[in-house]
Amino acid sequence: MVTNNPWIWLAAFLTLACYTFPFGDNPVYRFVEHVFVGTSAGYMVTANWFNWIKPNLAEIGNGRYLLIVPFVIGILIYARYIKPIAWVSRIAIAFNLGVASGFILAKDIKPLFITQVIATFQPLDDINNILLVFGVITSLIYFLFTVEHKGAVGVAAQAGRWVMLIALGAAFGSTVMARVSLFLGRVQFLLSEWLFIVK
Amino acid sequence: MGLIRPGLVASFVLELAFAAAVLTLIGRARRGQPVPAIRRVVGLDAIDEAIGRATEMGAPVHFAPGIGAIDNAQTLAALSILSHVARMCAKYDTRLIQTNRNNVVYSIAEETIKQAYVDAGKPAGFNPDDVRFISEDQFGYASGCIGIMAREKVRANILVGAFWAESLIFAEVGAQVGSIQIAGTANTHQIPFFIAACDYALLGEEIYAASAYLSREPILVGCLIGQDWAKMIGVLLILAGAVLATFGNYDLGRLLNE
Amino acid sequence: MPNVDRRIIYIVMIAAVVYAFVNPMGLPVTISDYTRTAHAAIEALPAGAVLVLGMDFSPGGIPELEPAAKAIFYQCMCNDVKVVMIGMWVMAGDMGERVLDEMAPLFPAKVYGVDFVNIGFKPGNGLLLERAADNIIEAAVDVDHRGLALSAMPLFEQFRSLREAAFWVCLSTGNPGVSDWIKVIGDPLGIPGTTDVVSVSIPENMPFVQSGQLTGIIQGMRGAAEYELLVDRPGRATAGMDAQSLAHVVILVFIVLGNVAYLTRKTRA
Amino acid sequence: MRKVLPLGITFVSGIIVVLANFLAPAWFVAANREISLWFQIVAALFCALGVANLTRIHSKRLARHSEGWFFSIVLFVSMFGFMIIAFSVGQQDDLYRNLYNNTIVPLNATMYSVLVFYIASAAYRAFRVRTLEATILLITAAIVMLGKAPIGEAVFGSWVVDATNWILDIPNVAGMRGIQLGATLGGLAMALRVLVGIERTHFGGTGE
Repeated sequence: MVTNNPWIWLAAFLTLACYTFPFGDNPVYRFVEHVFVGTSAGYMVTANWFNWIKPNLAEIGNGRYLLIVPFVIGILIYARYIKPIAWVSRIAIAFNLGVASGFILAKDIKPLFITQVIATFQPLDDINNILLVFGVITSLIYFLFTVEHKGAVGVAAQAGRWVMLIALGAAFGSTVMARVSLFLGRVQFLLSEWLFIVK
Repeated sequence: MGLIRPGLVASFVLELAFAAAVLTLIGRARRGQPVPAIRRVVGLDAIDEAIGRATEMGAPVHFAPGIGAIDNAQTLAALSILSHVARMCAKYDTRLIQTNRNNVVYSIAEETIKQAYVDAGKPAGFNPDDVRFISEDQFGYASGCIGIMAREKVRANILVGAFWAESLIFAEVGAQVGSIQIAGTANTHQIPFFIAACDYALLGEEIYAASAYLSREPILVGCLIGQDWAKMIGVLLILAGAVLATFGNYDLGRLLNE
Repeated sequence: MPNVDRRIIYIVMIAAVVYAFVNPMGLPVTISDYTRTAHAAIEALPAGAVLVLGMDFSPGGIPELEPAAKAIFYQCMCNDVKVVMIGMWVMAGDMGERVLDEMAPLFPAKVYGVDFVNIGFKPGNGLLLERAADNIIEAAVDVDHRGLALSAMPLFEQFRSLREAAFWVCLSTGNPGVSDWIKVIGDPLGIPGTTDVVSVSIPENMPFVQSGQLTGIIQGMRGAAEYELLVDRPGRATAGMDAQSLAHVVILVFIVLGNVAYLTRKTRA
Repeated sequence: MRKVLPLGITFVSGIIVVLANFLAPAWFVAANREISLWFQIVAALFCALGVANLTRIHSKRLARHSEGWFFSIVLFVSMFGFMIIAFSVGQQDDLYRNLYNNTIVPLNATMYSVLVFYIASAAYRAFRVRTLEATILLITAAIVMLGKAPIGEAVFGSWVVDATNWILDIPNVAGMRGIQLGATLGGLAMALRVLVGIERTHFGGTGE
C-alpha cells in the first residue's frame, strides 16, 4: 500500500535524497541541494511580489505617488552589480539600516532591559528568589570586562559562569528535542502520507 | 514631562545617558585620552597556543567567521579577531585557511588578511586561494567546510562569530580530525555545543571583549566600556530593587515604569 | 568500541524512530503548568474576541509548531473566537493555508473573512507589527494571502488594528519572532499573549514567562502535544511523543557509551 | 557625496523612528508612519538579491564549465521554473500549492532534520566529561532531556519533570537574563554606532 499521488512521490524522493548526505556527499544530494537553493530563492521573489510589491504598485496607480520614492530607493540595491555606480546601492543599505537601528533604539530598552530588571526585584525571603536575584547579578558581573576578576568580583564572576552553564545545559537538552522533532516530522510524512504504514 | 510618552520617561532618560556615555568614551578613545583598561579574556591565550601548535606540526589553521551578514555585530567582532589570527600566522609562516558563507564578509575578510600580512612585513606570504567563498547556503557552507577541515589536515580550528545549527557539525568534525578548537558565539543556543566539543569556548559577549582587547579599535573599546557601566548600573538597580522588595517596597519598579 | 562507524549510529537512530512510530507505547504525557496557563488564557476569551496568530516560521518549524497552531485554531473556533493569521516570515501565508486546509472543513459554519482570515506574509519584521497596531488594513495593503481585499471582509469592520486584539500567539522559530511581538504588541500595548517556540528557543524565552510578558509558554513539540490533549484532539505532536522518548534514550545511551569509552581509554593511558 | 549622503540618510531615517517612539508630537508620529511603510517596501525589494547573486555565481560556473556545472543548470531550472509557474498561476492555484507543499516544504524541513544524525554522532564522539564545565553541561542537559521526553517520567518518576521545570524556572531564567541584558546593551550600542555613522563596515563590497 503506497500512495498513487505523484506529488507525494516527488516529496518522498526529495526527502530520501536529503538523507543520503550524512552517509557521504553524492550526486543525488547535490542535485536536491541545488533544487532547494533554487526554489527557495525563487519563492522569496514570488511571495514578496504577491503579498506586497504588487498591491503597493496598485496603490501608486491609485494616486499615491509618494510611494515611488521607496521603490526607487529599494531598486538602488541592485546597483551593486554595476561597478561604476556600485556605490549608490549604499543609499538603499543606509535607509534600511537606519530604520532598523532606529527601531532597535526605540523598542529594545523597555521590554528587554528595564522590564527584565524590574522582574528581578524579588523579595529575598525565599531560596528560589535569592538564587534568581543573585544568579542574574553574578552572570552580569561575569560579563564585566573593565574589572579584573579578582577577589569578591572573581568569586561572583565564577558563580555567574556556573549559573550560565546550567542555563546552557538546559539549552543543550532542549536542542535534542528540537532536532529529533525535525526528523520525526519527516518520518511521519514518509510512514503515513507516502507508505500508509501508520495512520 | 508632557513631551515624553507616559511609561517611557525612565527608558528615554536611561537610553540618552547610555548613548552619551558610549559616544563620549568612543571620542576619548579616538583622541587617545585615558579610558578604563579592558581585561584580557582567558580564551585569547588559547588562540595563540593553538596557532603555535599548528605551527609546530606544520599544519594549517582554519578560521570561520560564522554565517552572519556584515551588519551582525558578531561578524564584526570575528573580523577583528581574524586580523589578529592572520598576523600571528604571518609571523610564524603558518598557513591560514579562511572560509566564508557571505559574499560581503568574504571580500572584507580577504582585505583584512592581506592587510595583516602586510602589517607583519610578509606581504608575499598572503595566498588569496586560502580565503574561500564556499556557498550562500547554510548547509552547503557547512559541508564544504568540513571537507576542507578533513582534507587539509587542519590542526587548529578557530570558530568565532554568529553560528547557528552548523556549530555542532563543525565542532564534531573538528574534534574528529584532532584539531585544537577555540570557538565563540553570542548565539546562546549554540554555545553549549562549543563548550562540549571544543577545547576552549568564548561565552557570549566575550567575543566582543576579545575583539576590543586585540584590536584596540576605539569604537569597540568605547562601546564595551559603556556597556560595562550600564551593566554595573543594572546590578545596582537589581540589588536595590530586591532589597526594597524584601521590605515590601516596590517604588523603584514603579519609578522605572514611569 | 572507540571507533564505531558513524553510519551505524545513524542507522540506530533511524531504526529507533521508525520502530516507535510503528509500535506506539502510548506513554502518558503529563501537562505542564506553562501549557495550562496558555490554554486557560485563550479559553477565557469571550465569544467574538479576536486572537492573532503570528505565523513566524517556515517548513522546518512544522513538526513543532503546526500541531499547536491547529489546536489553537480548533479551540478558538469551538469557542467562537475569531482568528487572524499574519506573519513576518516569508512563508507565513503558505503555513497558514496548511492549517486552514485541515482545520477549516471541520467547521462548515465558520466563514473565511468572518470568523478567520489568513493575511499571510508582509515584510518589515517588527515594523510590520507596529503598523498593524495602527491600522491593520493599511499595514497589509488591503490584501490577504489569497489576494482578497480585507476591507470587504466583515471581520475587519470591528477589528481595525492589532490594538483591538484580545490575545496573540506567536509561533516562533527564531528571529523575527516572539521577541518582536513582546517588543511591539505585548509590552507597550499591554495585550496579553503567549508563544509556541521550537525547543531550541525554550530556555531563552523563559525569562519572559517569569516577567509576565508571556502568559505561559507552549514548549516545542512536547508543549504542542500537551496542547492537543488539552483541546482533546490528539494529533501529530502527541503521536510523535513515543518516538521522542526513544530517540532521547538513544542519544543518552550514546553519550554514556562515548564517555565510558573515553574514561576507559584515559585510565589505561 | 558617496559617504555623506548614505550616512545622512541613515541618521535622519533612524532618528525619526527613535524619537517618534519616545516623544508625542503628532508630526513625528506621521513621519514615522510613512517611513515605516517605506521601510517595508525597500525591504521587500531586496527579495531578488538571492536570485541575482545565484545567477551571477552560477552563470560564471556555467560559462567556465567548471566542476559541477550540471548542477548550475539544475539550479536555474528550479529557480526560474518555480517563479514562472508561480507568476503564471498565482498563489491559490492547485498546481502552485502542490508544487510548494511537495518541493519546498519537504526540502526545507528535511535539510534541517539531517541535524538529528549529527547530534546523535556528536553524542557519542564529542560530548565528553573532559572538563568540569562540560560535565555540568552534560548533567543538566541529561536531566532536561529526561524531563522533556515522556519516558523520563515513566521510568524515573515525576521528580525528573519537577527538576527540569526548576532548572528552567530558576537557574535558567537567571543565566539567560544575565546573558540577554548584556546582549540588549550590545545591540543598543551597535545600533547607536550605525545611526551616528561611526560604524561603516556594512558598506563593504559596494566599491569605493
